[in-house]
Amino acid sequence: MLNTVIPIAYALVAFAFLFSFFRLIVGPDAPDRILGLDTLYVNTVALLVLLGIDLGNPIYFEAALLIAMMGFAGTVALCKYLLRGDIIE
Amino acid sequence: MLDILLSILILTGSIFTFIGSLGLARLRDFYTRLHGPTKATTLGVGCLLIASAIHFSVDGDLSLHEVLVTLFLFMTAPVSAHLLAKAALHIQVKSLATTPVQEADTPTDPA
Amino acid sequence: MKHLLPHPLLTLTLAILWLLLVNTFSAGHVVLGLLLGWLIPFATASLWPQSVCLRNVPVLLRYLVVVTHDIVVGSFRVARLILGRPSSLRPAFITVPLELKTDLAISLLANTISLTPGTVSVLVSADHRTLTVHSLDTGDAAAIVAEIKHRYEAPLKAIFESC
Amino acid sequence: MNGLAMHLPILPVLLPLVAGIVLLVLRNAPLALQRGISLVATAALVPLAFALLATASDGTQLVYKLGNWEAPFGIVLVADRLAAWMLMATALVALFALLHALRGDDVKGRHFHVLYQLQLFGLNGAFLTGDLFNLFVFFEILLLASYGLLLHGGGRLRVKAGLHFVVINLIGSTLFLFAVGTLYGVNGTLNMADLAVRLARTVPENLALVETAGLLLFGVFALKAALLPLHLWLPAAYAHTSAPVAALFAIMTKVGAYSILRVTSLMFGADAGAVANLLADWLMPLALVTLVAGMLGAVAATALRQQIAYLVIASVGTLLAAFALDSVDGIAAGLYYLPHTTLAAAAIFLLADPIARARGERADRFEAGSAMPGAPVLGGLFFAAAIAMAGLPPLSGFLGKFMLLRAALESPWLAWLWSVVLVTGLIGVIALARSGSLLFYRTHSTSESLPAPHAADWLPAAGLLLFGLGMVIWAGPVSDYATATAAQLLHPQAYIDAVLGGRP
Amino acid sequence: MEALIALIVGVLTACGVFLALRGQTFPVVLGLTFLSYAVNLFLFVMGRLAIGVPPVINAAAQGYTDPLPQALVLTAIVISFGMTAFVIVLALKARAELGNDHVDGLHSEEDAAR
Amino acid sequence: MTLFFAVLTPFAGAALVALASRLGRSHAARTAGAVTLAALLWLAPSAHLPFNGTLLIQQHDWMPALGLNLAFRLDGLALLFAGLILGIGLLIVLYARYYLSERDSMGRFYSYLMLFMGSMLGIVLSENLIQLLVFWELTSLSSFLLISYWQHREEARQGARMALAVTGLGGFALLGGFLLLGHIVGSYALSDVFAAGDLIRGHPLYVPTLLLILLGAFTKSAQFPFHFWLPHAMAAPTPVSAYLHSATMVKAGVFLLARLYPALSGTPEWFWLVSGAGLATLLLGAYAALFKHDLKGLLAYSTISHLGLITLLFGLSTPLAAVAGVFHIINHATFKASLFMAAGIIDHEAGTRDMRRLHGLWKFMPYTATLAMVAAAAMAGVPLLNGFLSKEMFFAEAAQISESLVGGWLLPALVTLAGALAVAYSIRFIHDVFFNGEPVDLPRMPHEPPRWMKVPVEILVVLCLVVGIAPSLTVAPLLAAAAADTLQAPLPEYRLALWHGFNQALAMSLIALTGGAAIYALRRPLFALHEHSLGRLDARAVYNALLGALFALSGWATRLVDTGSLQRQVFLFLAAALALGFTPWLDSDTPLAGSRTGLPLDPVSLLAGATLIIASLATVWLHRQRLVALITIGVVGLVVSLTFVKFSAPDLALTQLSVEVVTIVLLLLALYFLPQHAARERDPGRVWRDGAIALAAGSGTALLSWAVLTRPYDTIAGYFIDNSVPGGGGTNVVNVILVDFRGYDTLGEITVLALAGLGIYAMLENLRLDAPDRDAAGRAWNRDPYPVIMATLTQLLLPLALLVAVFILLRGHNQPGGGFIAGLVTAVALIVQYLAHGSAWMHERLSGATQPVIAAGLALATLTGLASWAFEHPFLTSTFGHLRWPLVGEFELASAMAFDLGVFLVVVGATLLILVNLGTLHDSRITRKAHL
Ligand code: NA
Ligand code: NA
Repeated sequence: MLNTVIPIAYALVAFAFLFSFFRLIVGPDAPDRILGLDTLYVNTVALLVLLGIDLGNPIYFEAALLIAMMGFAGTVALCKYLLRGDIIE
Repeated sequence: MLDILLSILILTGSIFTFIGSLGLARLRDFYTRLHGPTKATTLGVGCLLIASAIHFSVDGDLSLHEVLVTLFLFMTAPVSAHLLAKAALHIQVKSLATTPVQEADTPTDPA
Repeated sequence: MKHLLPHPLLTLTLAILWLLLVNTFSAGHVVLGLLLGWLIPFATASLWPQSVCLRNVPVLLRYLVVVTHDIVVGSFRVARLILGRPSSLRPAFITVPLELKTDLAISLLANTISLTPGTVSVLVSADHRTLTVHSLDTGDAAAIVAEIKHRYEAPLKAIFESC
Repeated sequence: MNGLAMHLPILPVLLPLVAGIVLLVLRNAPLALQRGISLVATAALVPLAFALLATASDGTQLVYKLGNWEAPFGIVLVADRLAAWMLMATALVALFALLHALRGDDVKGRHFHVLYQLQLFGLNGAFLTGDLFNLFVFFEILLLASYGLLLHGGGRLRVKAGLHFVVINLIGSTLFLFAVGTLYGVNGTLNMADLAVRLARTVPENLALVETAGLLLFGVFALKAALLPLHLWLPAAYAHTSAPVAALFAIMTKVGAYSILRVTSLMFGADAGAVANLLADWLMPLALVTLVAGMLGAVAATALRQQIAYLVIASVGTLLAAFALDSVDGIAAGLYYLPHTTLAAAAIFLLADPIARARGERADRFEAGSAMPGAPVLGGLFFAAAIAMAGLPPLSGFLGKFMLLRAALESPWLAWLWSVVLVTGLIGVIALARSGSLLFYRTHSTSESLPAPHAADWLPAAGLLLFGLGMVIWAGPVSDYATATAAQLLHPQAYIDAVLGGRP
Repeated sequence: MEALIALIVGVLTACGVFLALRGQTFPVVLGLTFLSYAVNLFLFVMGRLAIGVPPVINAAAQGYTDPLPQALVLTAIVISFGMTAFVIVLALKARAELGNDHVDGLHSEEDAAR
Repeated sequence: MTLFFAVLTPFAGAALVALASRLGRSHAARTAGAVTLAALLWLAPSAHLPFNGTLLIQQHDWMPALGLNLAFRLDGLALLFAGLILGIGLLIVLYARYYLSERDSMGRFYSYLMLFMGSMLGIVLSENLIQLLVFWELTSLSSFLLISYWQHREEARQGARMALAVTGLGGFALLGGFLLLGHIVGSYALSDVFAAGDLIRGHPLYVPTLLLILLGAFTKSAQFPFHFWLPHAMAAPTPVSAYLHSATMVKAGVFLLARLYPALSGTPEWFWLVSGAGLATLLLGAYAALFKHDLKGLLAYSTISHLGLITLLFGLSTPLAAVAGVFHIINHATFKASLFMAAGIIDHEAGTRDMRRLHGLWKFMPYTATLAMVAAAAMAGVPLLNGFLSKEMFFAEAAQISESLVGGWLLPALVTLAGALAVAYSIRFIHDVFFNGEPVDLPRMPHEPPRWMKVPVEILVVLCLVVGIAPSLTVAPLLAAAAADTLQAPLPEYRLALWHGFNQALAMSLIALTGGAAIYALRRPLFALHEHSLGRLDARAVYNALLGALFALSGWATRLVDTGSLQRQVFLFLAAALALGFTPWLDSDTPLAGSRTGLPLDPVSLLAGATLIIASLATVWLHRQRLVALITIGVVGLVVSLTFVKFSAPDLALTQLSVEVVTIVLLLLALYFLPQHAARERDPGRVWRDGAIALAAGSGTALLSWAVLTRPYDTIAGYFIDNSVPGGGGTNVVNVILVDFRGYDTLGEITVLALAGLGIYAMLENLRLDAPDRDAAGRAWNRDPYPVIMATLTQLLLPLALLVAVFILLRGHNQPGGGFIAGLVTAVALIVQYLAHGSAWMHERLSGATQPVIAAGLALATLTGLASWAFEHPFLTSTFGHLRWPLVGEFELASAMAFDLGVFLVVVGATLLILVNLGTLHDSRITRKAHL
């Protein structure tokens, strides 16, 4: 069962990845692109979790954790830039 | 049995992930697009993480550290969304709804 | 005691999180978790505004259940909206007057709103009196405001602003 | 061996590192203390280098296994004749440049002494390492330290030169990694001795691949050595930085030259089977063109430091022409010439500083001016330094040139090398005579009154020149050492055996 | 898969090279970043491609990929991070000292128009 | 050692003189005299040896392996020259004491003079050719100083540089020549060279050797066409001219001809080259001398002419001619030195050297006039004076040789013409200056010079007379010894006497004397003719044109290459790299692809790859919209991290992810101060060119990757996997490599990071940039710097992030993670706090002292490495063990963990140092010192 579900899941997450990337490239405004990047990060977390289950190796967990953290930091910095220019003031 | 539970979780998770991003691609203004990733995607990844936790817990040792990522995502996704919306309001991106008065341009934190 | 253990709740939380992280519940890690749970707040104490006032743990637990439920339901609803005709959406900005006073409570409310059905917190007014929310599909704005106030703001006020 | 003696090969690396750390800790300590520590640490490199020279002089190749891991698995330091030689040149230049810096250049920006010590850490580490990737790491250390030192004090031209220097070197580092990566991808090892063994056994299916890697590596080293057409970073960088830094930088191009020599002799030398003599077609023409371009630049220069910078390029050409001869005599000539040109360039950079100050607003530009205070001493030292740079007798440059020309007698490049070296030698004399007379000969009466230079302003330069003189007086033993070093390099089997302990 | 990776390395290099050849500091910095991606990836795959065999010793492991390039790339990433940081700040310094963001301190049309 | 000390004495004397000059003006002169005498004294004990035909060679090892030893030789020729150098040198020392004025620095003059004297002495006493060359070049250098002694005069500076350039040319040629000679002979020792004459002359390299050596000799001796420097060297003070251009500098060239005569002469090449140059110089010099109005100019061209004469004699290659050559060297030295000194006296007393103004000085300085007239007569070759004797020998040899040549009458005719010209300019010197009416407009009223200024002239003039009258009683033994050692063969039959009977030579002399008188009588029409013809030719103009061309070419070539453009540099480097990288494949049998089977391509990887490629291209395409470019490059970094994950490198993925975000933050910080959008390319052609380079480079690395990836390889990696646990105590092999197997790399790597931080810190000092108050679209910034939701919730995240950092740090040895990643996580966690609260808020709460953290990290890593010394293990040797603690249980401790903690600290410190300082760049409210 898992063997059929996982490829489907991969495909769904891959499409999610694609959509986010589409928004990132197309924009039109900077917030759209940042949102695209942020979602791309979250999609990546999903991808990594799937990979972990697929390969039966828990070693990808830290990467997922870090992507979640770093994605957030990046989004905060980008938004702050749009709002204030000077991100650390 | 466990296989079925896992499969459901994985499928649900990936479908929500998919839908969240689909909204991002499909909806027509920034503010509506913001909703998909904030909710659906977050939940989707949450489901996948729970699936992972179950998957690795049955192999032997209890594996609950995925909870942490879930927690983290649930704490940060709204903040990201808030900041994005604030930025969008600031640079006045196109909106389907009437945007509120720019009262935020007065500092909220006098410090 | 206050100086030696500035945030006992945080200490406990961190210890538990540590155990989650290491995926091991051995005695060694319990000790290490508690140690870190004590050390980290100690080291970052200055970055904390004031000790968090936390009452009404049952309310808190119930609140968590409600929110979790709403997240799941909300996600389904948003999914349906996304899969539906985009042009049929009725997006709107809604202003929610706030009774909450503390930053923490306001922030948690904003977070909750963003995670739950069809709404995203957009702005907190300069005086912290109102919260602007973007709603994806707005039927009755007043109903949404009422639900927010009743379902989330009230418990948060009970939990964080009753001491 | 026990005690510190056992750790001799790593002491020249660790000493500046520890000194750098201590200086960082004491960054707010009294200036005198910081200077004292920096000076003691730098001065101590001289006896350390001497100890290594003494040890290596009988042909011993000390191998220091870091972390006690056997080569090729761990990183090893190899202190052979060549490494000791480079360490000595570095130590001397560093000591005198630092003495000059203590006159005030060190307080014009932050962290001068920390950067200086870490620069030495990088240099010494690069000369000692026996591992190709580790060489990359130490290249980066010495580069980053040099970026800091180059920019020390700031200023428009300095910043522009620094930006160019940094960017081009970053691209160079990228190329380095491509080359190292390819070598690893084909040979599965990083230790240079092990690479030598494996490269010699290269099968035809892999030949062009490892040759590409070798040549890319050469490209990187050529950039560091400022070989034409990769020399453009040097004139601005050297001309616009502070005097002690420019003096210390005199050794920086030699890192590139050293690496070319080390890598080609060890990994792509005559014994390297299918990849033997990889650079045979490249090095000599490039070296000669570099020599010509450097000399023409020296003629075209409009200010002293710019001129010296171009002379440094010319000296790189001379040096690599010697190495390109690929014979014991040729490499020996290069190895004799190397410390000479380093010391001489450093001396004249140090000298340019008090000269520029004594000339007031004309600074070091080639414009005739009024009489300068301290002209006899500064002029005399400049004359000596110019003689050294031009390769005229009686200073060491002449002997280096003599050895080079002599070594070329048996080479097919004889006619080219002789023509270029002799003609550029003359051009150099003409250029330096012009600059000397423009700088020192008063043409109008004094208008601005400037303070006479303090003895400490020119003593470090004089000290460097004295070492150049020493290289003449003791030319016999010095050139014998250079010859023995060259012989050691051309027979890398001993190096390989020492590193790999006879392992196949 | 190998061809895809080779293609990626090539594209990253090409983008890096093109940007590094631009006249303003910012694209040059981007170009250097691209080049470091390219070379890090290159160095990494020199240990060949292998899926699901991370070099973490484990009784259940089916094998291990070559760990050495990974260690090298880690070092290279850190170094290029330091270098990138340095060059970014240097670009700012140049902006302050030279008055514009051209790598040679030349005034671009935009600066001239200001 | 005596010869060595004789040479060394003047060098040491130069320093001594400089010191003595501080005591007073005459002290310098006295010291210089004493030094000269001392040098003579060193030679005195051996001076008798050459007369016995004994050769003295003294040798000391210098660079024996290269055949370069300190070797000195005293034979007849050397003794003759040493005598001239020191003897005339002594007279010059005396003369200069009175010649130099109060404004001239005595110390400097005598110092230079001593340097020059020592160099000359070195040349003539050298046994080793290379050593000879060393002194040869030293004469060029010291003469540069002497000629430019009056440095405030433009012509002095120019003259000195010209002399240096021309003699420098010769010096380099000579170096080549000597090297070839040494190569042919197998030794640089003169004795060996003499013994190998036939070998040399028969060697295929003979002609290049000869050409190079002659170039050296001719430039030094001012032979045509290198003669032009000499008249310009007259800008030197007259004592210098008297010394350099009579007995020493210019004589070095003819000395060399004499010295190498046994080795090189006797071939047609030698004959034609040497005598041809000599003859041309002889005639040209004599002709030009006649038309010079400057007294010293006349003497300068006369010197050129006489040097031509000597050269011609050596070129004739007969033993007698060589004897005559040696003899004329002596004679010319004496009369020319005295003439220069006389000219100097005239200049000194009358204030000018222009013969159009100097007339009738006999009335004012009859004594000096007498001396000058005798010397000039010697120069003209008047009987009873030394010049006559050698000139007679010269004429005789010229006549003799002509018998064996086709068109042989030409040589005697030409040398007679030269003799006549010499007579004419000598008459001019005497008649114009001392007679010929009244002086014209002299700056000073001339009178006799001080007593001691005349003494050197008197001595030399007496010598001219004595030698001229009684040669066999005076000069004969010395000439014999010198000539014999020149020839390195038995002397030919010759007789030094005033009267050889009425022969062809005497006839030529008579013709020359009368012809010379006639030419002088016809001088006015000749001068006019000269002005309109040859007078316009100027070798110096050619020299200047050549030099101008050199400077123009240099400037052009240098500016052509070095435009100061970074883009140019980068382009060249990439082009070079491409050339280097592609060359091995041009004619190679190496196949591009190897035999290894690869992995199958899966759709997700393809999608990720496509994403990466599109994002990369988008970054390039949109790089002028800088924020967008940042976002797209973020995607690139993300996919690169994913690649690491996919191919089993979790550590790399973690590192790449963290670095990525920090880099983006860094770029955002920078972007604030940089223009938001950039102008379009000015040159669209450049885009195509760069595109082509980019495509080539991309293809190159792609093909390289493909080539390696499709090949099998044999790696040392197995060792790390096998030894990671037993040897390094960790299961994460990558981490064990980093902190143990290759911990030294990591130590270097964190040093780089520390250096980056410190360098940036140093750079930022005093850096102030204007903070833009609007964004690219012209909107004012949002007025809410710290949105409350962000501020509050990130506070909650900090402990969690730190916990994760500790987790990653502690497990790094066994699971993916480690100090570096943990450091970045910590830094990012703190940076988010900075983003949320601002630096002022943070600095109120956190000490923010990052430099001590960096120092502590570096120190910890280094000390961990050093700890192994205590156990007599090399630096960085690690250890690990298992500890049991009650309650906690067993856990592992490895020294590598301390090392990793050091890494952690450096990363945290450096990253924060960079980001925080950059963040507060324009903020003057915060005193920066407080948080560093
Ligand atoms: Na170790
Ligand atoms: Na590392």
